[in-house]
Amino acid sequence: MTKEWKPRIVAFFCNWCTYTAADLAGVSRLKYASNVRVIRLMCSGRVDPQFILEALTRGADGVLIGGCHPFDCHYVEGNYKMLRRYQLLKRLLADMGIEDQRVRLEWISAAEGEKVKRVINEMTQQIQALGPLGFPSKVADWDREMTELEHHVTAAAAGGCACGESEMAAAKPEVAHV
Amino acid sequence: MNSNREELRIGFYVCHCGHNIAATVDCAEVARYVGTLPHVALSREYKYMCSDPGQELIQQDIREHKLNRVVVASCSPLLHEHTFRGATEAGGLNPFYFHMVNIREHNSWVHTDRKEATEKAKALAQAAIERVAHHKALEVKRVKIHADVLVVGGGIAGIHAAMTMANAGKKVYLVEREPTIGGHMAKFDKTFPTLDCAACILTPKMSEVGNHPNITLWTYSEVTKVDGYVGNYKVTVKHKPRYIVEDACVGCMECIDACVYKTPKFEDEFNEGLGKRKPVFIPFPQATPQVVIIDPETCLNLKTGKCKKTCVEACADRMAIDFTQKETFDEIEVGTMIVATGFKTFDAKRVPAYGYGIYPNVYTALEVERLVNASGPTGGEVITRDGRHPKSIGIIHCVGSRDKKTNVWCSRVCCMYSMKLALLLKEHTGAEIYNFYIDIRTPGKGYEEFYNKLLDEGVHFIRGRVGEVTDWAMTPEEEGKLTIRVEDTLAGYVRRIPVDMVVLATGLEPQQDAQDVRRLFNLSCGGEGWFLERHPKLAPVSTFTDGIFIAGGCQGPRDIPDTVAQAGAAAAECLALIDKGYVEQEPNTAFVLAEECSGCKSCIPLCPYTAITFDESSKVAVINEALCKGCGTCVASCPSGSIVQNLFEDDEVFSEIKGVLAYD
Amino acid sequence: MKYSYFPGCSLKGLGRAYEESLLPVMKHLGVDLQELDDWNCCGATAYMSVDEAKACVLASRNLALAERDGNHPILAPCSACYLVLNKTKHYLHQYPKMKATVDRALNAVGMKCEKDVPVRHPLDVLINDIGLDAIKMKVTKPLQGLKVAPYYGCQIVRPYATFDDQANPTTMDRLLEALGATVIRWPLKTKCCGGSLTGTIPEAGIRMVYILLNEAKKRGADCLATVCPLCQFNLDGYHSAVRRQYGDVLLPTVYFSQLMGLAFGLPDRDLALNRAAIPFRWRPSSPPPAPAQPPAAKSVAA
Amino acid sequence: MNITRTIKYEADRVKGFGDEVMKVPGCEKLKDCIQCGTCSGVCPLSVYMDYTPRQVMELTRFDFKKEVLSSKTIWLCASCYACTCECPREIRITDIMYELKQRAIHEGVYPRKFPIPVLAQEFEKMVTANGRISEMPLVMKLFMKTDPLGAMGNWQMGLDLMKTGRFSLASEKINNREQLAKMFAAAEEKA
Amino acid sequence: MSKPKLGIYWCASCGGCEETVVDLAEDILGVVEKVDIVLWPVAMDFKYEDLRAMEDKSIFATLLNGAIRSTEQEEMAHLLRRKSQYLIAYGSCAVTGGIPGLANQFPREQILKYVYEETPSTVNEKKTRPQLKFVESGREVHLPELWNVVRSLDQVVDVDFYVPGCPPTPNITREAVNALLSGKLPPKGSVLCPDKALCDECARKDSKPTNVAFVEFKRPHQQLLDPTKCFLAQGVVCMGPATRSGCGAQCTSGNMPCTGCFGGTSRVRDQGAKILSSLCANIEAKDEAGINKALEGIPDPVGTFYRYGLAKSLLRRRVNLPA
Repeated sequence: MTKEWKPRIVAFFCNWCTYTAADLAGVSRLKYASNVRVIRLMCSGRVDPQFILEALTRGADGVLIGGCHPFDCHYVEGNYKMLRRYQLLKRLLADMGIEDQRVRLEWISAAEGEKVKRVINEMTQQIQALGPLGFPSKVADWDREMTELEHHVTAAAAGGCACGESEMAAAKPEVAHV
Repeated sequence: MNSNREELRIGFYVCHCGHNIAATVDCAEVARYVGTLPHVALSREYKYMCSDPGQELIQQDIREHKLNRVVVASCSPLLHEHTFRGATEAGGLNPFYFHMVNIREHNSWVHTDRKEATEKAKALAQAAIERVAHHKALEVKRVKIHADVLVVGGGIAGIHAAMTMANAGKKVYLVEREPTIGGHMAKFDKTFPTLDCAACILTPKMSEVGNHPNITLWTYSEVTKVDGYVGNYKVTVKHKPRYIVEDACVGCMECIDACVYKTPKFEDEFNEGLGKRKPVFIPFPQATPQVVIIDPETCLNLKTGKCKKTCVEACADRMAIDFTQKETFDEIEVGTMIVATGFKTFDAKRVPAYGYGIYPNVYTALEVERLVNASGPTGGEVITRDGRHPKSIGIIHCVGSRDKKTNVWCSRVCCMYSMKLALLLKEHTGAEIYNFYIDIRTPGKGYEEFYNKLLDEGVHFIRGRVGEVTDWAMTPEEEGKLTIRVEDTLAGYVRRIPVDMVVLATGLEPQQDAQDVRRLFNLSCGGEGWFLERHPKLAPVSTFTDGIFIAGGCQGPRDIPDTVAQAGAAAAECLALIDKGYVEQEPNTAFVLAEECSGCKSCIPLCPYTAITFDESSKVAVINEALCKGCGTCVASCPSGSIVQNLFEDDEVFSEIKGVLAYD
Repeated sequence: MKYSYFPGCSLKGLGRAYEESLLPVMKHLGVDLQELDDWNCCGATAYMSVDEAKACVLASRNLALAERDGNHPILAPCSACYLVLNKTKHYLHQYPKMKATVDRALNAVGMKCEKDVPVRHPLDVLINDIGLDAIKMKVTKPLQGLKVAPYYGCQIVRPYATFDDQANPTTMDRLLEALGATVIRWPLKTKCCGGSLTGTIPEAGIRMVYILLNEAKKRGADCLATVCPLCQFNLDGYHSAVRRQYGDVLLPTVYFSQLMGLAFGLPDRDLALNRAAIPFRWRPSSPPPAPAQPPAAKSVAA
Repeated sequence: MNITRTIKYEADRVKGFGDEVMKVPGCEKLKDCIQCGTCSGVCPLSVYMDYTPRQVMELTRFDFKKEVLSSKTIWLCASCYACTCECPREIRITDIMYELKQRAIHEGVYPRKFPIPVLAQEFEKMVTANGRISEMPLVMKLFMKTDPLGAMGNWQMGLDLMKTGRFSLASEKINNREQLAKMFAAAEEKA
Repeated sequence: MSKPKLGIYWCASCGGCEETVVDLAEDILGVVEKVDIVLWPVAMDFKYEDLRAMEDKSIFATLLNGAIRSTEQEEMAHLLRRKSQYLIAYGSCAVTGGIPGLANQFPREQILKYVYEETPSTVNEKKTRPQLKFVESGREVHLPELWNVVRSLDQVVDVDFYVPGCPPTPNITREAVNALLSGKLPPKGSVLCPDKALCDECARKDSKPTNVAFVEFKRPHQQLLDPTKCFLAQGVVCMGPATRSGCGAQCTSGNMPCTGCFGGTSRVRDQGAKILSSLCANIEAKDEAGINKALEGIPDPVGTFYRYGLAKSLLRRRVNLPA
């Protein structure tokens, strides 16, 4: 990477509390890290775990979900649904080797512009310390182990020669199953 | 949907918002970058997109450049999405082919590094470009509005709002939890700056409310449940037992005279505890409704069951007293509501340095209102708790205001009411009056003139926040007095000033149960606990819940003229909705793909509005669009991806994710 | 209950009567006090005016010592020590730079300060850990008839303490009432005694001493009860200076621990009552009603 | 008649002084001061001050370094923390006073022969060397440096202390003075 | 006219898919009548050289089952892609990585070590591991290398159609073959299966109430299962709502909950995330402690929700494993 790495965080903010709080932070001219890119949804209940995984695999180093405080959901209890998903998703992500701090759920009410600032700065710092998650280039790294065989099949077919698999295997660096 | 097949032609506009955005974001660079993205037919920057020429620009481009999607990067969609959808529609496109990017509140205003802010703006813009490609043409939904209105809170705000709407011919329910309407204003002696007698201007309005054919007045009642949505709210109101049949009571008060307690013995709430009342009482002579009430906490019969019930005898064949009364409930349907639940005054005990509750001659302002009131506990004679006629009085401003340890805000009314009380106390006692203030705030019509009048009258003003009020004497003239220690900041000296009476200008606070009320009506609160308006400037009486408006002290400290103006504004908002007859709703509702639904029923219990039902004939889930409020929880939870939310389709969100991450 | 006892310099010098009475009283209550080994000056007031960072280093050495020796709460009877140790903890929490400096200093000698050892005042421990009921049980000679003006001074309630109210502390009031004394209500219980000004700018310091003595006396107090060695020294030691400037306001000032000792029936010599310039001659007069004997069965069970 | 100029020109300010003070831990909130005077109102020593605490706050904020550092006010502060507790803007006035005292000592601008700064410095020296304070030797030193005759005036008190067994000229020291010296040295190193 | 040529090949799989072809029973005769099976190592003798010698695209269709996790499998995938007009990912392993895909949670070394050294039944004192190359009496023998990553077929080569299932049922196999032969094919990349979730064809569907809220999750062995009632209504995790139908709901008919082998519908990008979302949203508790109590019944979310689909899921593999 030529560019200096900076954490990229995708945030899903509910329209009524957290998005409004982020607006308030703006109106109050609070200053915070520019690493978070906000996607507005109507409710934290709309946050499909697929969105979180998609964001991570497309290159986000962290995902922040913002919803209304308990009891305060504009849609009565969408925030609880998210909280429930989040509890299991956290475990699933841990099993997949993704650090706890990368996916964060926060309750931020429309009045808590300060909290938007605090959470974003805190999370940016934490992820800065963790380093890049590495998607999507990670997948390319994984796939690098099989870049040569395809070429070999093509070459063999083109040459019309019936070269044995021994040569093919030899084309790969000889790594014993130690 | 055929639009998906025609060639995409996206128009992109980045707004400078004067310097608001352009100072931090390189708008030209954003426009240049977006111009290089696929399907972007044109990309422009402009000084003020929300201005008429800005909107005109969009319309013209749609026509001339055959745009079929529009993206504007400017301020928060909560502010101007509506504006630009309008412009898109005026240009001949479906308004929902528009998408908005927030690069002001979420970017230029919160970042300082121009490079970073510009990059973020590009990423957000790219996300919108990706997203808008998936947008569909949508129809705005119309919902009919029930013409009845509920007003919660019977202070001056609620009274004025109810009257306004009732006079416009609407049926109004006015719910007040105290036994009488009138609120704080009913306790005041005079009103600033005109010194109108509060009772003289308020009580006629109160009785008008009580008698208005269009107003159903429910006192001693509380709203316990709110269901439904704008235009169609279902509200449950609880009536607490007052042990009096309201329709039968004529307010003759013979029962009060007849009570077994010969003399008033219990603290009188209306007089701030300065007077006494009996267990059966009427809060004050002009109470509305003119109906007595029995307090179960002090009534001998209700407490012990052992009482001669002389009150019942006195009431005789009117039979208005009913000790068997229980809570009752009413369920009503209304289209709109005004929440005007008011404020409470700061508890002066929280500032122990001023000695309230320790020294008897320290008073709160509200107590003094009653003390100088001709119908108050002393008949208007200013006589202190220890029986003195004060010769010198100190009024301390900002008690529980502008103080990070208590409340940070300025309570707005205290300067003026302190000066009013100073004048009234001077009139009543001839005492030397000292006002101790941090800043005198008189921003109102005739307010500064009132301040001048006080200076002319010889009321003293000392600029300094009082350090402490104590009863120990340093000098002979301090003996037996309360001494105020303060820096006269203008003179630059610390002074000790002995007085006979101290008045604390307590600030205004949200009601104790503001949080419960907020939840009940699905309102938002600021950090301080005041109800949050939708926009501080452009929607000051609207809330984030459509059809519910706020007025008066529940939204923040304000004086009577402002409260009445706000109540009028809230009433006008309700009337506008009612007379329009319908509301347009954001078409962000969800629908089930009937062909794809497997009928697993997972979504059905998730809907808080029971908008999802299971259709037994087709064995699939069905969403009632009228009930759906568009949260999208069912969409996120449908395990087979068979529910779609308009405006927030999976593909729209996925493309937004892709977009924000496409730009490094 | 075990505590690291941090006497501070004053309790070994001018304020030794405080230590000499506090230790037997605490022992009588079954409190295990272990003096912090090789403690140093807390870094108090005057030091803070010269070099704040070094003051924090001094304080944190004491915190580190306590942490090393079992991490028991520190009992700091001197108001200044109590404040400075708490203030340092506060700074270490709030200011990473300060923490780094302190850590550097501690690292250099192989010590650590990270367990957040509590710093507590005897009043806090007496009221909240031991409890008034346990104290009342020990009272054999109630201080019936003694009118005491409780004087807290400034630094134990302000600004870091949490065990009592800043504006109107009541822990000592409650303690004295439990001992049977009559507590004088007065508005000066947290007013400054003049601190070190009595020595450096006597005009200012003596005035403050006078105000306190005079007001307590006016309200009928037989003595002042204090919790701080400097307060005791000022209020006790400057009577002649006060007399010269304002006239006679003779009033003894004793440590609360001395009053506790009297109420517990400890011998005078254990309470260092002879160490005051203005002697405190009052003694509990009538022997108390004999404490009710607990039923035999119960005592066996106990 | 002896008159002095009281107007302040911009040149009288030492620009940056206020900002520097406000960067010190504990002094940040000075920015929020609204000049209400609560600090002066509760200060028991404001009786004797040349500038009230409120004025010191304002002078500091506006860079009037000379006026502040040479004021008597900062030395009259007895650290009772009443102002800090009562300030409606949560300004830690006592800590600001400490900071100003430190600066005055470092710049050597405190009033000469004013005993408090001398006491503070003697105190520091003794603690740095011994790890503890010995009150009597400290007081003796103080009097020698500031008011040798004043010591005489206090003979009565000396006698009292003697009688009550509280007078001692012994020097209190901690055992591990080396350790303490090492700590001070390490603290002074740049991070 | 010669009959179209059909190939059947297996990579990392258990052999169950081959079994399905056999399970066509007498129907296999119909198939054999219409096609020439030119490649089927399980049933017929076969040499690499024969395959290599074939003309490109000379095989009409190849049903390839099994995931790709070794050099040999990868090579064969490329070769078969080259030789076939239609390459069909056949069975869960080829479609989404299948059970072998679960290996993507562990580093290769850990797998090898366990398999060759640590399984309770292994006796291997010298800790011998298979070598990529060894010489035995003058002959050099090569073995395939195990890749770090387990992959679905389409992560290695272009795939025309998908027939999911662990294994695919004879029914959908027959229909897939018929579709191929009749030329009535959906767009390339389609899954040759219904696009509704399993509940649609599950006999227990009607027994599910509309107000299920989970207090706890149970695993099938933890209780006696009511043979008629919806598993979810019994608190048992069933992947049915998030899994394509087409199997005839055989598992649920056999009183076992669906484990998701057919994968998610076309509208879903990550089957595991979706069932997680649905199950969790319907938990009754509202506080973290209560929620986590209920979730105790799902001790292994990855194994539960991605039993067949980990390799093809959004994350694909434990992120901190070596490349």
